[in-house]
Parts: sequence; C-alpha cells; structure tokens
Amino acid sequence: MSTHPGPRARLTGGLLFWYAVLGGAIAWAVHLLAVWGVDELTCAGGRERIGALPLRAVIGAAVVLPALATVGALLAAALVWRRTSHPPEGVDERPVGRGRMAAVVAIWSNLLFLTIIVLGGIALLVLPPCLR
Amino acid sequence: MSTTAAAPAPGASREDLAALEERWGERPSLRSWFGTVDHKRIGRRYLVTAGFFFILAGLSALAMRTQLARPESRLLSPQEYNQLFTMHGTAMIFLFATPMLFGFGNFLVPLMIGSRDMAFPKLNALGYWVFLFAGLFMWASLPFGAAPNGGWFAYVPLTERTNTPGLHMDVYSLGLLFLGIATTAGSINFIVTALKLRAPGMSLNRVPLFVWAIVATAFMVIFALPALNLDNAMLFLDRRFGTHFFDPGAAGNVLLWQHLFWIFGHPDVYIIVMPALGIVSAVLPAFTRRGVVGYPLIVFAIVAISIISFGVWVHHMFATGLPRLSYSFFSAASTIITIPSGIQIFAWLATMALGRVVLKVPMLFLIGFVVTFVLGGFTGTMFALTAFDQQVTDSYFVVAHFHYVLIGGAVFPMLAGIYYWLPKITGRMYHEGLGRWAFWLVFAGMHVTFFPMHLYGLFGMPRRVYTYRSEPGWDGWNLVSTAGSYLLAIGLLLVLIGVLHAIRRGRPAPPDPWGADSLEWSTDSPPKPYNFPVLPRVHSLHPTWDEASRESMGAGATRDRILADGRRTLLTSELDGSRERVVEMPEASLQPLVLALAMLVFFTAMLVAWYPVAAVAAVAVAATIAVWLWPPRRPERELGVQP
Amino acid sequence: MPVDTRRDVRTRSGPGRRRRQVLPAVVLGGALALTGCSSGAPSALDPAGSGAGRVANLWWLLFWLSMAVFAEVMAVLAWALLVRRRPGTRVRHGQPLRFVTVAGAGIPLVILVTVYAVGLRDLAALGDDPGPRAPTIEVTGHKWWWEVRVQGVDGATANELHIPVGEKVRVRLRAADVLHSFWVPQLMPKTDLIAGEVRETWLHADRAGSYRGQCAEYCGTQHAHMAFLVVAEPRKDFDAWVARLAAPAPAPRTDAQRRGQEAFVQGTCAGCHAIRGTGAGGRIGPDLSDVGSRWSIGAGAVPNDGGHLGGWIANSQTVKPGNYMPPQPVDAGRLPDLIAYLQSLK
Amino acid sequence: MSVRAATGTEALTTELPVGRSTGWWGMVMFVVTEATLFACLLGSYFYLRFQYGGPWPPDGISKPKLLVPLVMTAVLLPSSLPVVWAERGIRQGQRWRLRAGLAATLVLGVTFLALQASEYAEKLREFTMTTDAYGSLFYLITGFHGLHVLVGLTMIGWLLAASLRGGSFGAHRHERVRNAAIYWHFVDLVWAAILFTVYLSPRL
Repeated sequence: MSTHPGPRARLTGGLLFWYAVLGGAIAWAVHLLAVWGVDELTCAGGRERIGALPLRAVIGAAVVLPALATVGALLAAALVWRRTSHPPEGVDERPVGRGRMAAVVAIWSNLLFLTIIVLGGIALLVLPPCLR
Repeated sequence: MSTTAAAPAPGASREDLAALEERWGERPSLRSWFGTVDHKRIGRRYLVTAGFFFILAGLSALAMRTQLARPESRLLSPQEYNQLFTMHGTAMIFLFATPMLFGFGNFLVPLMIGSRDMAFPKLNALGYWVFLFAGLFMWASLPFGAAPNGGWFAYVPLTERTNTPGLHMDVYSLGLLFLGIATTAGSINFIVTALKLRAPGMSLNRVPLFVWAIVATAFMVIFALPALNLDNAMLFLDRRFGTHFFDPGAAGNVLLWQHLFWIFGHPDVYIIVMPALGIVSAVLPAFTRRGVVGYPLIVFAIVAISIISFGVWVHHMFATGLPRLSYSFFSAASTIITIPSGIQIFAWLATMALGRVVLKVPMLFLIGFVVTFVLGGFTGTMFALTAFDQQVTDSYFVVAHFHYVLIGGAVFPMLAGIYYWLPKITGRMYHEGLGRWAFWLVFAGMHVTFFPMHLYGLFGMPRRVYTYRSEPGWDGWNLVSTAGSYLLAIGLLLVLIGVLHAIRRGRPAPPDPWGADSLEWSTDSPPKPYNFPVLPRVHSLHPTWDEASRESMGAGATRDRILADGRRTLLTSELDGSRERVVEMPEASLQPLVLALAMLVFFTAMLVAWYPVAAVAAVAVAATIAVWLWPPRRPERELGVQP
Repeated sequence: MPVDTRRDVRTRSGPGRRRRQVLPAVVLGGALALTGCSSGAPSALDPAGSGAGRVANLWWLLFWLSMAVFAEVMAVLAWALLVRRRPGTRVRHGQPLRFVTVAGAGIPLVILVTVYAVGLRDLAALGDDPGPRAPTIEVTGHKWWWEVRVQGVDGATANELHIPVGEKVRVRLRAADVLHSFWVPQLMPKTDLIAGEVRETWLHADRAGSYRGQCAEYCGTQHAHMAFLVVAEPRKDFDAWVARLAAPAPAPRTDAQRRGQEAFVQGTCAGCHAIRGTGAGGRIGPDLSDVGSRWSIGAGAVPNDGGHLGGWIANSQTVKPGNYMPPQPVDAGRLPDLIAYLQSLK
Repeated sequence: MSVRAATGTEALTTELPVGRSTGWWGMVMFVVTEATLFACLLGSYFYLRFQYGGPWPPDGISKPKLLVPLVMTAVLLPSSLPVVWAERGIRQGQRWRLRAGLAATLVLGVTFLALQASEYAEKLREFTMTTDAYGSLFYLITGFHGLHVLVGLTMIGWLLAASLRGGSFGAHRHERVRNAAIYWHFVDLVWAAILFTVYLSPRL
C-alpha cells in the first residue's frame, strides 16, 4: 500500500484535476472574448492596429496561446486517465470511478475546444480582420 | 422489480413511519395549501401552471395561423398580431418551457438523488409564487391591449419609447426581471441540492443523467440570465428615465442590446432543450430494458454543450454587418457544438439497437423526438455557416428550424416525461390507446405545420409578418401549415384529456410500473411527503436494478438513514457523495407567499409609475427576508459562546 | 422602355436549374409541386446572381449531406424497431463506444470541417468589394418604405431600384428610424440596416428581370408591407433610369393633370411628399417624382393602379393600417385629377 | 511534497474541502450570478466606449477626478478585514469580536456611501444620467454598486442586531456570519473592478 499524499500534494493534485477538466473551456472562453472583442471594436474604430501591433498579430496571439493552454489541459486529462485506469491497491473505489469519468469528459472536451480554436485560427488565415 | 416499498420497509419500523408522517405530513388546510414547501407539490404546481401558460401561448399561435391561412386576411389587425406573436414567443420560452422543465426537476431531482426535499424548500416555494405572479403580470396586459409587441427579442430602437410608446415594452422588461428572480432562485436550489443532498454513495459517476442535465441547465441560467436582466434594466431606464444606452445619437449603440440579449438567448435555447434531453436519457432505460450506452460520453455532451452554448451567440447576428472574421469564430463554435449532440443521439440509438424496445407511449414520443430533433439539428448546423444564415435568417426557414428543435427537442421529451412519470406524480396509470392517438396526431400535426415553413422560408417569405400578398405564391403552403396547426392542437388536447382521464379514472399505479432504473421508482406512487422511509445507499448507476442499493432501503437499512426524530435529511460530499452530516429542514411557511406578493406590488407599482408604493414594497421585501432569515434564539451552551 | 419585364414580378427558373431542383424536391416529401406552383416566388433556390447563386450551391451541399446522415439515423432506428424487436431477441449489455464515437463524432467532424471550409470560402467571396468604379445606390429604410438614391444624383425614388445586368452594384444601407434588413432572395443574402451605422452590400444579377425584395428584420406595425423591387436591366436602360432620377418630374399635359398638380402642391400632400421640379418638397414620405411607373403602392401593399391609388389617398389606413400617412380630406371631385396627375409621373 | 505524490491517483481524485453547508454554496452561487451581472455591465461600458470611437468621455465631459474615488477605495477595501476578524472571533465563540468587527465594517461602509453621495453631488452639476450614454453608464455602474453596498450594509446591520440580541451566534452557529461575509467581500472586490473601469481606464 502506497503512502497517502499530504495536504499540499492533495491541493496540487486537486488543482491539476480541475485544470484538466475546465482548462480547455476557460481557455476557449478567454480566446473567444478576446478575438471577438478586439476584432469588432478595433474595426469599429476604423483601425487595423492596436498601438504598434497589427490587429492580425494580436488576434493570432489570442488564438495560439489559448490553444497551447488547451493542449496542456489535454495532457493533464490524459494523466488523470492513466492514474485512474490502474489505481494502486487500497485506494477508495468511488473517487477513482468518479475521477475516471471526469477524465473521459475532460479528454473529450479539451479535444473539442482545441478543434474550435483551430477552426477559428484557420479563418484568420483566410479573412482580412476588418472585411465586412 | 422493487415491490417492497408499498408495505412498510423492513428497515423502518411502524413507529419510524408514524414519526416521519407526523413530521413531514401536511394536513389539508388553506394555510398548508399556501404555505407548503414540499418539493412534490411545488413541482406539480409548476407543471400545471406552465401547462396553463402553454395553452394561452398555443391559442395565440392558433390565432396567428388562422390569420395567415389566406393572404391579406383581416382577421387580426397588425397591432393585435404583433402582440400575439410577441406573447407567443415570450410565453413559450419563459413561461412554459423553462418552468415546465423546472417542474419536472422539482418533482424528480430530490427523488432521483434519494433526498427528502430540495436544499432550500422555502426558496423553492418562493420561486413558484414569483413564477406564477410574473406570468400573470405579463398575460394580464393582453386584455388591455398593452401586451409586449416588439418580439420576444425586443430589438432596440424599435422597443424604445419613441418608436413604441405605451406600456407594452415596460411590461416586457419588468415582467422578465420579475420572472428572473424565480429562475435564478430555482437554479441555485437545483445546483446546491444536487451537490449536497445526494444519497450516500452517489458519487458523480452515479448521478442520473437527468440530474446532470438539470444541474447543467441551472449553471447556464446562473451565467446567462444576468445578461438579460442587465439588458432589460437598461431598456427600462431608457424608456422610463431617459438614459441613452441604446441611443446612437448620444454615444449609445443599438447592437449592445443584441449582444447582451443573445449572450443570454443562445444559452437559453439549451436551457430549454437540455433538461428535455435529460428526460430522454431518463426514460430510455425503462423502454429498452438496459442502461444508456456511454454514460461518460453523455455527461461530456451535457457539459460541453452547456459551455459552448455561451460562445455561439453572434450567429443570431450574422446579418448585422460585423467583421466577417468575428463571424468565423462564432461560426466555428456553432459548427462544432453539433458534435456532442451527435454523440448523444448515437448513444441513444445504440441503446435502442442493443436493448429491446418496448413501444409504450413514452417510447413513441422518444422516437418522434429522435426523428424531429435530428432534422432540426441539420438546419441548426446550416445556420452555423454565415453565408447560408444570411440568406435564410429572419425567414420562415428559421421558424421551421427552431420549432423542430423546440417541439422536437423539448416538447416531445416533455410529453414522454408526462406519460412516463404520470404514475409517479398522480399514482394513476394513463390510458394507452388515448396516448397513442395523441402521439400520432401531435407528430403528424407538428410536421404538417412546420415542414412547409422550410420551403416557404427558402421561397422568400420573411417571418413576423401579419399578412402577405398572394403574388409571391406562398399561400398554398401557408394553408397547409394552418391545417397542420389545428391537427397539432387536437393532438395536444388529447394529451390533456389523457392526463385528466388518468387522474379521474386511471387504475392505481404500482411503485414501479416500468421496471425503471432510478431511485424515484423505489418509493410509493405518489411518494409519501418524506419521499423515502429509509434514505438509500447507492452502489451503482442503476440503483433499483442493483441488489445492494435496493437492500440498503430494506433489510440493510441502518438507523442513521431513517432520521425519524425530526424533519431531517442527509448532507453528503460534493464529488464522492460521502456522508457528512444530518441537517434539519424547514417547516411550511407563509413567508414565501408574502415575499412574492411584496415583489408583485413592487413591479406593478414600477409599471404604473407609483414610485412611493414601489419604495414601500421594496422595504417590505427587505423586511420579509430579514424576518425569514432571523436566527432562532438558542441557549448559549448550544451556541458555544465564550464569556 | 422595359416596362414589361419590370411589371412582371414573377421570374421563371431556367431549365437547368429546374432539373437540379426536381430530385431533391422528391426527397422533400412529395414536394415536386413546389417548383411548379411556386415559380412566382422570390426563391433563394432560384438564384439570378452570383451572391445568391453561391448560397444556393452551399444549400444543396448541406441538403445532400443532411439527407445522407438522416438516412443513417433512420437505418439504425429501423434496425432497432424492426429487427431487434423480433420475439426472442435478448437485450445486449455491451458498450459499443466505437460505434458511438465514429457515428456520433468522427463522421460528423469530417462533414463539419468540410462545410465549415466551404462556408468560409463563400463568406469571403460575399465580402468581395464591388470595386471603386461600381455604381453606388444609397438605400435608407424608413417605417415602412425604402428610400432609394443613386450616389452623385440629386433625386430620390422609393421601393424600387435598378441595376445593370452583369455588373456588381454597391448598395449602401442606412436606417432612418428602427432596424430593417435588406433582402433580395434571388440576388443576395441579407444585410441589416443598423440605426446609427452605415452598412454595405452589393447586388449582381446575371439575367434581366424583376426581383422581389422585402424587409426581413421586424420593424413594427407594418413590417409585413415593406417590400421592394430590384429591376435588373441592360446598362443603357439603367443609365436612363439614373438620368430620370436626376431630371425634374414630367410636366402635366392634360387639364386634369394640371388640376391634380395644383391640388398636390397646394394641398396637404406637399407637406410630406416631394415632386422634383414643382413646389412640393416634403421629406417625410417617399419622393413621388416617378410614382406612376412604380410597381406598387405602399411598399408592396397593393398594385399601382388608379383604383388603389385613389383608395390609398383617401384613407391609406384601411390599406396599410398603422402607416404614417393620415387619411386625406381630398374633395371627391378633385381625386380623379390627383390620380391622373400622379399616374402621369413616369 | 513530491511531484510523484501530487500526480498520484489519490491526489488527483481529491475531494473538495469537507463540510461546506448548503447555505455556503447558495451564497457562492448567488455571488457568481451577481458577478456575471457586473461583468456584463463593465463589458457594456467598454463596448459602448470603443464603438463610440471618439474622445471618451464624450460631449466635453471631463475625465473623472481620482481623489475622491481613491479615498473611497481606501475606505471600502479594508472594510473586509474587520469582517474576517469578526468571523474568526465568533468561530472561537468570542462574541465581542463579532460585534466590534461588524460595527467597524458598518462605519466604513456608511462612510463609503457618504463619500459617494458627495461625489454625486459634484458630478450631477456636470452631467446626469440623461446627458448621454456615458452619463447613463457612469450612474448605472456606480449606482448599482452603491445599491449592493447598501444591501451588504443591511446584512451587516442585521447580523449586528442579531448578535446584540444574544442567543444567535456562537462557535457552533456562525453560518449566517460566514455567508454575509462572502457577500461583503464580493461587494468589495467588485469596487476594485469599477475603480479600474470607470475611473482609471479613461486615462489609459
């Protein structure tokens, strides 16, 4: 029987778990609000730059960074999946079962959010930012 | 399956049952009728009241369809028609669909998770009264010719005072703000109930899919409704007090309304459909004789849809001329949201294909749901593509689309749910033959009404027109739609007759007439006021199909799950459902009714601009809440006070 | 003068288009009749220009893909209901996750990414600017009619705009009061008219004809009667139309018309309506300088003939209840003169 | 703590902190929905500002002065500390700490509202809610927050009254104190966002 993790390890593990489950969703939400807000409002002002940066570069960053965060969440979800598929002996069955279900949900949703972010990124390659 | 619940469960003694009855039972009296906090009574009231508003909104629709049967009909004036279509949409969305599903949730969630009531029973009662009063508040404007007339979406500047004088849109904004209180309170209640009041052993991976759906819905309400409330507050301020939020002449912007409205509005589509999809997952096992395929995938679908639904709102604004790149991000999300729905559909199909389908009336409605909802889903995906959306949005094509989604995706499952849970709710079985007739009429009526709308939408007929000319050649199809709407109405009337027939003449229902898998079927039909003599201990996803869970309420019952010495239920942990402690539940009270009445006075006074009365009502609201929450005096020792 | 094409609101689909619509129509549940009995409709499936044509092609792609997936769903459902309900079949308790994943996520993903890409291409194409030399038509939405001007030309008309066949024409959209939406199903998808903003779209027709358009954003009491007509005609006819917009209205030629003009200019009419070259300069209602040639009265409410015109002047509220023109106290004796004058304005 | 322990099965399937009451969750959910409302409100501010495009504030209204709002901030933000102190006190059964802490917060909150009233008196001479959308936004945002402060103060005053009566709170009964405290912290934090949006952002 393995030794039980201490409170700090539990806290870190718990945060990692929630990052796996919600990371992609939050990254996508931030991505969407950023790209929409920046695009619509900058173009409404008749500009195609924000300060010194071209609008396209800013939107590009708002695509790439959330995509990377989502990949991270996907990896964390994969970790939870692995750790719950062969639990060590003596661990309570219910948390493991619940963790495993959450891992399935997390892997799928991170993949899904990554797909959405990437599809939005493809549009950035095709369309000029302020074309109406 | 479980047949033991009718007799005293072996685990709970006669004295226990008598004590529980004493603590939870409500003697019939006027005071108990107005003061009840029993989630089952409140749930039933939600169902009946929402059904009543459904009839009103449905009759509005029939009047509209009658007007549109022929070109240039003069049955309704444009002013009347515009009020009717606004009230039809507003009432169907806010006063029928959501409250109906909240009714199911109220009745079922505590039973499904093995609890004795909701987390906040008095708040639950408040929610019902507010819903009732807000609904009456809005409908009462119709006889005065002052009903909202700017569409349920109420776009500014049409709804500003200069373009729509009179009380019309004040009724709308205040009515929805008032109703929002009920919806928010109900949602918080659902979330907390599902987090803390689940039976011991019900870890997240054993929560019934219906409860998942209700909780996801409640979260959507929590995050979506504020946008609508803010929008309506700003509209009211603009109209009544001359602010300029939406006035482009004074630094305001009309698109702000649309953004805020659809940030609420699109999640709201799923707020309506999601619990209905939960009903599908709840009903299916009983009529396929097996559990739903891919439980974790369906949980994923529920979670993913409820999150993505917040990031697709601009697809309602694809014709407003925003930058095309902005559209694409929303187009991407709107396209991909199809995938979790696809997973759900194929999981249900796989369940049917592997199980053995029992073709009772609820199952017929589920099959009708699959056919209709899938068709609505296709057109939904089409709307995700901006170029196509710009062609058909605001035409009858979109009317066809969302009626396929909302009738197919929400009303059919609701009807399945009504037939399915009628034995549990009323203790009576429905008449199978009557139910089958109702199904076929509703199914045929729905498709005859709405299928042609795809066509005449593509043929260029815009929506929200009180009449049309015959040259464009839309008349024949409109006549078909109108005929279909009467067919649909007859079918729905048969549903109503079937319910009344069951209540008056139906044969008594056993605790579990279907051999279903969730906990509500392990107790009496209708359940006792305390729901379960012994709170169950859950060992699997299908507790009534597994020996250990069933035994936990009978031979395996322990004292700590009977809790007969008080009005009590159990708190468990959020994720794993581990037992935490016993809590005392509140008694019946008139405070919720008083509070709701004070709010009604407040909103009515605001509507007719009696601001001093409104101020008094606001103080009354605060005072009632203060009294409601005032802590009882306890001995110092019990409190643990240091000198 | 191409009066005939202009009067003929109906446009028939060409044989090629007809053939492409027939098969799907059969699939649409015996709706073969739809192409026949709806040939007068301003149908998005009967496009007459590159904008709507693109969207029609997109529709057929989406339609066929939907039908394929629908067939798949119905096949599984039929299997469950017909094969698996035979007596003696046992419930199977497996978890066919591969089936759910492939049918519910994999196949849809491939389809969705494809249509998203096609949709993106069309979205970009519809955004193409018509170019600096394209004519610009300025359309302003009013409750409940369309004011039409040509950029650089002083005159205005209402509820009818002309474009040269085969050329892209820029349309600049403004809202005078509430939101409206500019929609010509056979030519171009919608663009909303946003209060406080200017929006642009373009029109392109590849065959001559008259194409019905209608306001598609709910705009109040008479949203139903806010139609307009786009007339696509050869370039020289278009140029003639522009020239007529710049010129004064035709002078009255008969006595009756002269009396009618007098009644118009001196009566209440001129308070709201303008007629170029006369004293009437009202800006509230539509400019009536070419009212005699228009396809309808009241933005598509009734046909433009003497009887309807008289009825409209006397009390338009019975024709289009709620519109902003109050009943006119015109002397019954003067009404025929007024009608004669207005009908002469072509 | 090792990485190994933190990424082990048990750590990854850790349950949420034990023993949170239904009231705690109810208040947290209420605060979440209220926070969303404020997010929409502040989002609307930025939306209107950038859609307007011109100089902001428009119509020659001067940029908001910072002195009074900064004093208000200095009054409101620390007002959470006595609440925390009071809550800790009552958990140990020290009723005097509860009473003293709540009273201190009450004083700070009332001071905040008084300062806001004085600020309004000055602002209303320059522009009102009906001047333009900027005026509408300014008074809606700050007024709506002021209303929340008022509600929070009502809760604090209500707690104080109950605790002065006696027989209300103690080491075993302090849920209502905790829930009201959550609301007050929220009202406090929102002010920081409003300070940034309404007062600081026009200078950026």
